[in-house]
Amino acid sequence: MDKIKRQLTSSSKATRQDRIGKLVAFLCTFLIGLLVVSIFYMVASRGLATFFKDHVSLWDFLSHQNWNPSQVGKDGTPEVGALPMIVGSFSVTVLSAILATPFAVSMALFMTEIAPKRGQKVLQPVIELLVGIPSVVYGFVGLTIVVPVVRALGGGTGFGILSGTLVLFVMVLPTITSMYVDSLRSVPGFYREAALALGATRWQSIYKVILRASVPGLLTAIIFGMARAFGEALAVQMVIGNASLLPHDLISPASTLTSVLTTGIGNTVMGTLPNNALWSLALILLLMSLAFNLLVRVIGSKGRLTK
Amino acid sequence: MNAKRIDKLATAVISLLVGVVVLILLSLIGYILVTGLPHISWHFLTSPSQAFLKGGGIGDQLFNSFYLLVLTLVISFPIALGAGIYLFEYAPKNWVTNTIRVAIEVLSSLPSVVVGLFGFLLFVVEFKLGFSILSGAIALTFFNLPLLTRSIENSLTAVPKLQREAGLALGFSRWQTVLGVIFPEALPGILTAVILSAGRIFGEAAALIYTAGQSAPILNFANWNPFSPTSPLNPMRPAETLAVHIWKINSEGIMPDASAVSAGASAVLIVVVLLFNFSARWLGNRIYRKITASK
Amino acid sequence: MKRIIGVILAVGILAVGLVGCGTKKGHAITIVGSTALQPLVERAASNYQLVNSNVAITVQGGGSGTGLSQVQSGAVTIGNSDVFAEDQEGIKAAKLVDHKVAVVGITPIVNKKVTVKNLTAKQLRQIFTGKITNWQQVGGKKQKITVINRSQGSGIRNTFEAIVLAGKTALRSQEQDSNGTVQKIVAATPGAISYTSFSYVNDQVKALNLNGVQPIAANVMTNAWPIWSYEHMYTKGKPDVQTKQFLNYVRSPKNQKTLITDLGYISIHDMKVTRDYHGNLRHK
Amino acid sequence: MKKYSLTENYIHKFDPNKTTIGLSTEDLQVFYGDYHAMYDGNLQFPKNAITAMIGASGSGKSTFLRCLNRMNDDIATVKGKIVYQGIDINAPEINVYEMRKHVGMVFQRPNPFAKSIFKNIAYPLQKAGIKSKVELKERVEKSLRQAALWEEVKDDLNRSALALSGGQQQRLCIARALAMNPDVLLLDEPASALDPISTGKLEQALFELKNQYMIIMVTHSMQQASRTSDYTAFFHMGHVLEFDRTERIFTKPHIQATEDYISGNFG
Repeated sequence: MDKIKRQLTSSSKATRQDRIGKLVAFLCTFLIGLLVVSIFYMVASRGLATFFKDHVSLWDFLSHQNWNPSQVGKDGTPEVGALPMIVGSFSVTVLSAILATPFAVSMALFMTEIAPKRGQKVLQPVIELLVGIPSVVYGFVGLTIVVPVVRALGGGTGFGILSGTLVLFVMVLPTITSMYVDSLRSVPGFYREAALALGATRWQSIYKVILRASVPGLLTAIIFGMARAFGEALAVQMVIGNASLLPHDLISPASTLTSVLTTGIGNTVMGTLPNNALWSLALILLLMSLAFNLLVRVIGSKGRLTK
Repeated sequence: MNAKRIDKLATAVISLLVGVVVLILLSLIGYILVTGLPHISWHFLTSPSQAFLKGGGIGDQLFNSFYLLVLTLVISFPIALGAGIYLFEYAPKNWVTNTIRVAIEVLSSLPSVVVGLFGFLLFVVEFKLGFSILSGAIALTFFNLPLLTRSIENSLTAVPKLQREAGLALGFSRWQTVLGVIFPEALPGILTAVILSAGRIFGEAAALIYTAGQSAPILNFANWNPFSPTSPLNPMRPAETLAVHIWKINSEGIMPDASAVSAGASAVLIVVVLLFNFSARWLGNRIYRKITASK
Repeated sequence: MKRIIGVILAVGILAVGLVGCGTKKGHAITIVGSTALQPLVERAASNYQLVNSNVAITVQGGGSGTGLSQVQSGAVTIGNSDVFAEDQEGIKAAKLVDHKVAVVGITPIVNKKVTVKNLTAKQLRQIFTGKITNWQQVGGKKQKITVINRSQGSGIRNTFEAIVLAGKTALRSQEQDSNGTVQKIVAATPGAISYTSFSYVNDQVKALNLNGVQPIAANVMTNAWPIWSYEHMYTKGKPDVQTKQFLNYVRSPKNQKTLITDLGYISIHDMKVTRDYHGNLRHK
Repeated sequence: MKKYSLTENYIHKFDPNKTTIGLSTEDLQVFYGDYHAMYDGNLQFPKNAITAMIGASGSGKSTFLRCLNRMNDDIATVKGKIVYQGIDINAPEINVYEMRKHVGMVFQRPNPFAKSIFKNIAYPLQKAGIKSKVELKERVEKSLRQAALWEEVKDDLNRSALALSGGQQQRLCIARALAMNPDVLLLDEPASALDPISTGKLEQALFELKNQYMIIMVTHSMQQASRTSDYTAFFHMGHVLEFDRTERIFTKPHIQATEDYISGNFG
């Protein structure tokens, strides 16, 4: 009796192991958290210096169109108007997501509804390969194929938002597709069976039942795709033209936050205004990435409520 | 139009769009291979690169890429596994856990150039690791951790809950259950995730430019003492990887055959990524079959 | 299973151990900065190490700004730069010692289909400030001019603007940050004009004469071709013995004659003029 | 649905001098967040007997069962006492991992590990500290015999357990639980996923086990309860309405709700 009591109330090898395991696992997670916090701190401390140390007004930064941080503009403040980059980044991001969505939806439907076995076998590697192709190679192909084609069709130099969009389209496609496939798979099978049993055609069951049930999943997938597009640097930089001009059409050179950041960072000196201004761009990138993720969470929780 | 015809039409449209995507991929890969494969030879794969002469190879860069990959996985896999297990098994459902999840997602969508600069400031400059494979591996770890953690957690979650209960009901601790019961069953998924992430690491350039550096000092492949500066194994030496090399010759290359080297190197990169993908699939299936013993 | 985890852990610990012991023996020189100068210094370093095996030299790019700020902060031994430290905002030039190691000539390049062969300095300025927008205005075919500038803050752009634009602001246009990319884009874009260092001129693009002067090394030496700049290697204060020896090696007549010219730079010993950071010329 | 009084109940009390009680609960209450899923469970389970727990879906019988070896800890708040060998095993200081070695459990759906048949049983034993190969072999064989599976699998113990049929898998799970030498065996609808023949074999196995183990079983099948069990508890809306000898419950229940449920006039 007492032996059992002792056995049941004292810790054993298993509990000790569990405690250590939990601690180690927690430390790993904590490390990742710490990493994010320190990246945030570094980017924010430098990015905010533009406003607090160099006294650039936030509004000017977001709304002015002249980007030339090493020079002082007519009004006596440094020319750090990030509007062209912000517009450029948003344009390529939104356009590539819009372009990619029908393709991604088709791919996902093909893999889950139309030809689950064959589609899965063929398209899964397709998606993974598209993810696996390095962005340097995308940029290289963009420069040698996409830009000349755009130039031939649309005129201009071929560099610009359209080229950027086309390259990003291929890059975000796998992200959107694979995430949407996951959410289609989570639509319970009886939805389909119920619709088909009522005499609906496959398309009717897809359109009226499955697509509707998976709208939150699709939105989430698109936003993750946009997050990827927003942060992409090398490939876009090679095809967008890097002109800090407010884009007025799709085929004239424009720039994105990442492209200005990557090209400029090596030419500036730490702690100076031109360098801080670039970090401010990085801060925008970081905040946008945060915003995208929070948006996904909001959609996710809304989606659960309506289910 | 009746429902049946709409159904046919919709199927046709979907198939068409799918066909377009497959075509894009095939022509992408085809283009890269067709322009690149003719330049690939044994000499190209094994000899060091040339800065301004014809006939340079990519031997050192190829080795660097693999070495960096191995180091990165050695550092990032245990951490990602730990974090994945924590999030799967131990994390309480509260705002702290939610914040950590958001943080991981944010880290995964961070532009790699920002990660690279962070690695540069912290490890290259602050911790005085210099431009080195180790700095590069740490930077790539940052870049790799969120994705790997998420896929490990997903693979663990994909194992039926019943298995977890089976373990617990037999008096296993949670740790034993995760490691002894769930992890082996999630292994195919985890392996696939690791290999796919390996493909991404292999192709990453932006995060490495400021950490592992963009020069490849001449290596002496007869010297395997990891402390010697010319040894391939020395983790403290700077190392230009294949992807960085492609980026560099496209931007500043002055060798007369720069475009050929670039095309050849791109083709090699793609072939390696292809190999990773197929081996991931093959290995995953094999292990799955082995543990389920299905034919 | 346990064994696998054990192996992974062991390798991890080994890797960490290597960090501890990996600190270099012998004398280490770290050089960071200008990507344009990188191939030259890299090659010089590996030649130098063949004879002086006790010195370990690491050469990296990262850009002139990075080079100057890192050498200023003491994180690296030498900062490579395309620009005078005096011209770089945030750098206290007085603390740095300049070692000029080469001269690089810069030339306007155009797409091969552009028929124009020569531009006056004024025309070139007007093209880059956006006053002239069609090749017809400078005697060519009727075709729009596509200006491709270089990245803001880059050494080559600073030099070009200081010499060609004479204080005027360039028009806002496409920008590229590297010689190689610019060369490719100009080769592929009809009516395009940009500028690169001499060594990036190949059969894909056409270099223009300026005021009838050809962009060749001989003309740079006499300043007949005015668009050129120094390549600098900066040290913080006076260099130590080992670093000084390496710098001397880079500047030695033998090295200057072979390596520097092989890579398309111009030897400092061949220059008949010197220029300071204000742009004042002095004949030797 | 008919309304039944939730306060009117009949719980048989054992005479402690005649019957040994293996496990008992005192005021067991379960909450899922704010939802009160189980009220005042007060039951005594005699040793060497099979107790069946019946009731409609959502009546709380599975919840109750899972509390008995603390499988609900992660998802619910469990209040009250569970007394085993004079110890409250619902107390926070209890080492649940050790406790579960005394109170084993088999689930509704078979859940063998993705390992060989032999390993399925040997692996938990190894984890529990048994190293000798000989002993492992003996224990595997013994438990497989107890679960009436030995004859079917003795020739290919190295085959993957996932290749077995559903009924075999479930018996393997029982064998796996038995190998740990528990006192109490909890079965959560063990036959619900099985065909009649497998169910028959399973019930046969259970019948032979009750001499050594105390078995508590949730079941949806009235026949199964009446065929195999010695005692039956009837659950309704989170309350235990009736608990008595199985013959009594199935012939002359004390409560109207029980009678309706058994005769199929329920709801």
